[in-house]
Amino acid sequence: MNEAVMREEVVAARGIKVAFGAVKALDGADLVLRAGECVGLVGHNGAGKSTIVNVINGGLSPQEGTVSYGGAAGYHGIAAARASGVRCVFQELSLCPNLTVTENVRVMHGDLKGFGWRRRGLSLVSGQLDEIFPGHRIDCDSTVEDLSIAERQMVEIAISFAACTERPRLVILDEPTSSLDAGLAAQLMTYVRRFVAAGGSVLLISHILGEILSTCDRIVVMKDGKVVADRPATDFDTRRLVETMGSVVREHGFQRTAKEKAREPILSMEARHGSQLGLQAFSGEIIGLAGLGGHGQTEALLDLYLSANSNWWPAREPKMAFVAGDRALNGTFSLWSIRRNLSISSLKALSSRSMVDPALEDGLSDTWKKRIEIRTPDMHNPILSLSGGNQQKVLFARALATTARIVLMDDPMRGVDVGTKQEVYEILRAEAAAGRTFIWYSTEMDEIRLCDRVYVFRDGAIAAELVGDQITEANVLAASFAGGEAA
Amino acid sequence: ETADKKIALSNNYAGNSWRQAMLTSWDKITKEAVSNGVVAAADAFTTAENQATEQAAQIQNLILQGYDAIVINAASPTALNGAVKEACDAGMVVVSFDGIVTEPCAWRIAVDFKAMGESQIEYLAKKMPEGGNLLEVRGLAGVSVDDEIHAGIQAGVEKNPQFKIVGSVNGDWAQDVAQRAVAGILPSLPEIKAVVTQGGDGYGAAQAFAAANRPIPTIVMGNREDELLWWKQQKDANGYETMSVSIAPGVSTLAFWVAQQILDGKDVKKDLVVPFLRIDQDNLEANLEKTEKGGVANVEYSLEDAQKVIGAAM
Amino acid sequence: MRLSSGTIRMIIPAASLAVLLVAVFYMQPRAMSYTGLNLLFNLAVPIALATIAQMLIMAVNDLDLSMGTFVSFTACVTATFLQSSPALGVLILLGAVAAYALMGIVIYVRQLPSIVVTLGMSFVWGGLAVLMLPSPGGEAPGWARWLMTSKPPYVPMAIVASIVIAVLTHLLVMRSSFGVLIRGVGGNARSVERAGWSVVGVRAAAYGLAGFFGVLSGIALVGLTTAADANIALRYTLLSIAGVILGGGEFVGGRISPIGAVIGALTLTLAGSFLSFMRISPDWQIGAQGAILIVVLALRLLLNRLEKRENNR
Amino acid sequence: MTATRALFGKAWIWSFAATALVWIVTVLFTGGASSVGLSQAALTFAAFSVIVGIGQMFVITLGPGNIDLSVPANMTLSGTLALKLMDVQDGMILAGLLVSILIGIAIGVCNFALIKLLRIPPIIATLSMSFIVQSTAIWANRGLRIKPPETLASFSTAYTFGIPNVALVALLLSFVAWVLLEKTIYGRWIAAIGQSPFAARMAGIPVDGTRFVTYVLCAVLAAICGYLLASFSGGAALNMGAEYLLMSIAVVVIGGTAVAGGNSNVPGIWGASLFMFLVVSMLNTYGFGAGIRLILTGFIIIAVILAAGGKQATR
Ligand SMILES: Nc1ncnc2c1ncn2[C@@H]1O[C@H](COP(=O)(O)OP(=O)(O)OP(=O)(O)O)[C@@H](O)[C@H]1O
Ligand SMILES: Nc1ncnc2c1ncn2[C@@H]1O[C@H](COP(=O)(O)OP(=O)(O)OP(=O)(O)O)[C@@H](O)[C@H]1O
Ligand SMILES: [Mg+2]
Ligand SMILES: [Mg+2]
Repeated sequence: MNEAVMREEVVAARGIKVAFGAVKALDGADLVLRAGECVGLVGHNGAGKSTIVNVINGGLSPQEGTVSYGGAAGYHGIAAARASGVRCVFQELSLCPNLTVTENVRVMHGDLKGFGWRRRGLSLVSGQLDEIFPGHRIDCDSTVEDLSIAERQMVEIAISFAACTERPRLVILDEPTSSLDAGLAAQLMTYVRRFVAAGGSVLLISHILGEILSTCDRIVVMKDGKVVADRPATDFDTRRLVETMGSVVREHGFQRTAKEKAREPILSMEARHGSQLGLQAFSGEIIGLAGLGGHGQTEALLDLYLSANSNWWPAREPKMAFVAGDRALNGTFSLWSIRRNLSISSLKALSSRSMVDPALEDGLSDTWKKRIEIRTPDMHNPILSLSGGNQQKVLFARALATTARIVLMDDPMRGVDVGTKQEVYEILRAEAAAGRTFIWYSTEMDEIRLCDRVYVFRDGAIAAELVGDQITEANVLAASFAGGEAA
Repeated sequence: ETADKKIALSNNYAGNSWRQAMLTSWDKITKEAVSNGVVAAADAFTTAENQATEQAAQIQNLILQGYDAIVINAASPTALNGAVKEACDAGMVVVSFDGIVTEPCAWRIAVDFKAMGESQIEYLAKKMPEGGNLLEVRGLAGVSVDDEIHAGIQAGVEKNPQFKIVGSVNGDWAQDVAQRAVAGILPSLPEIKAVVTQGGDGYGAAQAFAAANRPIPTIVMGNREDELLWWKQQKDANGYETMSVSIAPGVSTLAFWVAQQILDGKDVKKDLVVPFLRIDQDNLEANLEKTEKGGVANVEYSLEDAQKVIGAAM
Repeated sequence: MRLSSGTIRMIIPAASLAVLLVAVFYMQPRAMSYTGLNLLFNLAVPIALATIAQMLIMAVNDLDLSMGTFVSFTACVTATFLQSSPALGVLILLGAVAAYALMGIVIYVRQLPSIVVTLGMSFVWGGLAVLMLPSPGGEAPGWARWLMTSKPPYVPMAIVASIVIAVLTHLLVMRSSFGVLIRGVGGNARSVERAGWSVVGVRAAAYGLAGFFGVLSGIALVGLTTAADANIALRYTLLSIAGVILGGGEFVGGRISPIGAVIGALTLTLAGSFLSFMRISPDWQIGAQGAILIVVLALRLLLNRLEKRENNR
Repeated sequence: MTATRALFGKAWIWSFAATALVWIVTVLFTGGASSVGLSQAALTFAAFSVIVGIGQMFVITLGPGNIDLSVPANMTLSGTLALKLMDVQDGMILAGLLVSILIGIAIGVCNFALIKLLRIPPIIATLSMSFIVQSTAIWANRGLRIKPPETLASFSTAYTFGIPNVALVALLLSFVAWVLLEKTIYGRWIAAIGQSPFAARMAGIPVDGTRFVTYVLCAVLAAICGYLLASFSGGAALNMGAEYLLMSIAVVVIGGTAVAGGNSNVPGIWGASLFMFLVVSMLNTYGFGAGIRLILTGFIIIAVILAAGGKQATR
């Protein structure tokens, strides 16, 4: 404690209040970050984490409270924050998709200019990528839109840590691992420790409590716009952390339902990309798609979905529903209210003679607002007023509200807090018991373990099928790497 | 001797009945000439959009194709000068008509649009010496024909101060645009004695007056069949009197013959003038009969007519 | 080898231009000469400049419906003031560029749809042009005429000018660190702002540059035509948009290609010429222009297929 | 209080406010004498802009890049062929309308075929299509002007309770369009596609089918407008749609439809259509020359959009 006080203050935000209309996003929150420490920031969805990041970053002016950089109060704003060495990796990816990786470095680093900037930018970012994610395979001359979501996240992280003329003093990581698989996440955490050891400071926001506990020196817990705990990481364990956040810890006392394979599968996909294994799904099953990120799981889900849904004729009964993981790209309709975002897939059921019945629509949206606790005072508010995790919940509700027998999920828990995850798991189990089938791509081992059956993907093809007790971290990892280019 | 010569028509616009009549006349006369072996070819080219730049490109292509003469109805009197100069430099004969070009190396078969405007006022002055309020329907802003006819009308009004132009709208030489514009200004206008027009817009103006339940003034027509027909109906019903004036679409055939004569080595003056085609109360029926249903009153020229025009200018 | 999306954006328009050019040469061998090429392409130069201007606006996710009237306006200024009193002419043109920059600022600050603002401005430019030249006329300044009709050795002016425009704008928009910002604003304005840039400044610069290229287009046009009128370039609005698209650009997302845009402008001009080399009945000549555009774009699809780009999407 | 706030939150209110202002200024010129005549003329001519504008709005709602430039040629062909078919016989009026609609459907299908099968961006696909359609119209009757059947002509120029019949037709079509957009599943679908076609597809919307229907709908409305306009102005002319290219887009965007797609409104089109007619009438009435008139029109449009402000709602 004593040591921490002595350390230089990088950013201090005190008594911050921010309200969006009736929503108090921040209600007198304090956050002080010092050099040479890694601070974890946790809290439920909509607790105000991203908002305080925006305040520190200078993008949002608080209605009350002060922000000071390096101890000097008085000036605030994006320019001031950047001048004091504050860098930020935002929750929603914020690269320019039309630019190459190198060009994005130029956008993020104002001092990269003049003759030969391209060469310098390239060596800067590729060097930094090598340092954080050794063994990565990103071509820094490729356009960002050609990269996978995980690669984009890696690039953004690398750009933020890169030192063009001077090293960043504080790097804020808002859910940096939400799209990374376990291996990449571990690499990042290792680098964060090194960065901190060298005197930098990091603010890490994550819903994966394990990495917070193992990486951070100090943990700040937020709840409803207030800081409810600010203590050294050693004072916490998972259970205490979850309880401080205001959720109840539930045990993984989870019984897999043994499904007899004799019945007709309700869905099957041919073996592809040179694999011997195809994909089959039976009614009432939860099927996991595992493997390293970006090895064809999303493509498989998209293929399944697109082949089952006509692009020309409206389906009488939707066969499948889809929960997007990349919500900005293929999830939300940004001009619309939460209600409309939620109901769009179920309009058939909500209408008579093709006319949408507003009463039924309101009923549906109210039901789901309660059922998975979408934090908003009014479902008529625009979807973008929701926190990231809450937007994700709306997408979940959209799919579950349909009558589709099969639900495809593309890493749907990105950015969903622990408490809600537990609730969603419950819902999934109940729905599966009622005969719904889920096909679930996840980058988190905890979630893979919840599945009845797991297909492990490697290089676009299915490398292994694991059933029941075979589903262990060791087996999944083995299948993700083993075998080389055999198939 | 022009049997092996090729002539091209460069036309900037085909989107109204006047231009269609012009193309039809061209087609009719030149086909005959080609089959009689007077010239080797006489092809018509039209651009998609009424734009000088596009027509300039078209002329440049015609140069590449090696025509001996180009007959032009120009989108702009000046904007084609660059392309016309290039054609002349390539040794081609360039004859412009209706929409003429100012480039000195080209021949011009011009209609005195200013006189055409002035003649409208003169007619009105004779018909109603007491004068009165006029509504002017103009063409497309920024185009020379519009400016010249307008100048003529203005000169006429200056000479006959008993007339006063109380309203002026742009009808773009199209019935529906004229109708829209006149309908918009009409409610605010005092009693109108006559409407002076530029052609292609008289019927629209008449429609607008009828829709507004206003007494129909003397509307100067522009030789379109529907205008003449309406005039005839009014004339039969209540003795309506007016005049109709426009340039005859068949002037394209005159230009063709002039080009042929120049290629033949005849000495032709650079500036020729053709009279405009005027229809009056007494020859209305005769002209109406000659005019194709839905078309424009027309005069086509033969070689002899052309030689007469050339001779007159000498 | 995997081609980057940027390379493909350039290869496909270039290939369709080449195919069209071969077809023209086949139909009219005379075009395959110094003068022939000049005649085929010299009117593409002002279009290319207007297309670049439009491209800069589209780079920041806007659309300029006033491009045609703006070029007409600058052409009128060139043929009148710039010719008779150059100082005043330059001042007016500078004012026009400033008006463009201002337009960029107003659109951003007030969050207005660019389409409506430029639609309004198209009336304004058109009105100013009509006031300046109520009937066609004016005269090209001698230097503009000289520039556009000069005959450099070996390669005709039209080709030289197109290449110079393509290379310069490529360096400016695709290679310079400033061009990255313009495209970045189109790609993700929010992140550019978060990185500490003034988005409004970048947009003002993009609009100002567009105005500058619009001015160049007007000057080049008058240099070719020797005189101006108020309606001289109305068609450039659609042509410039079509040129950008044909060149592989997109309406949103800052995906543009200056070389592609110049090629697009050349292709559009050539498509028109191709038509006059085919003897079609006047009734169908207009329709044939449409058909040619369709064929050229269908060619694009074919080449796209060949590149197997379809699979990536 | 909240009611007025909600009202001013609507983008279309500004086009109506501007319309009212321009109307008053114009009527003041004659001390009020012209009010009825001007209103009737405005309603009549706004009606045509409204009909094509609605179709264009549906297409624009589909998202960036979606636009139909074949509207003018479509109007010309539909008017030309329908009048030719009817050949001044009253008995053929319905047949003529049917032909118009069929032409609209055909053009819409061709437009979408170019867009979908050949992957041509809509702006160029519909432009190319318009050239072909225009040629067809020229070929069909070489620009000759055929009169409409007497009954049809008098219907389209007559008034019911002082309101022009064409305006009533436009009102009816607007109402149908409003219901389609605001109340039906189809309306939701096009708005969703306009915001993100990919997200729409992943939400189970038949994206191509919806876009197809929308392009056909736009073409059919343009064709009906061509039919009405030809009947109203006493015959089809080859250039009769020319004005409606810019107009159809202008009334949509001035009316407050987000050009980025995904958001649209029908009342705004009425406001904008009346406004576009009245502005020209006002400037004509006050006797401005063409140059000044154009400049003022431009500034007034910009002033309206400045007053309406941006879409603050979508932060
Ligand atoms: N632009 C906005 N308009 C209205 N409300 C907003 C806006 N941005 C955030 N909010 C609200 O502020 C609250 C805090 O949001 P914030 O994004 O900070 O949550 P978070 O802690 O980051 O949650 P998550 O873990 O889901 O990312 C939420 O209730 C959210 O709905
Ligand atoms: N129950 C409600 N509580 C609060 N505001 C409401 C409620 N119902 C409607 N409103 C508000 O009234 C206005 C019009 O309501 P309407 O039901 O037409 O919504 P809308 O415009 O269709 O949009 P959305 O359904 O996306 O909110 C909207 O601004 C909406 O936010
Ligand atoms: Mg957040
Ligand atoms: Mg989150």
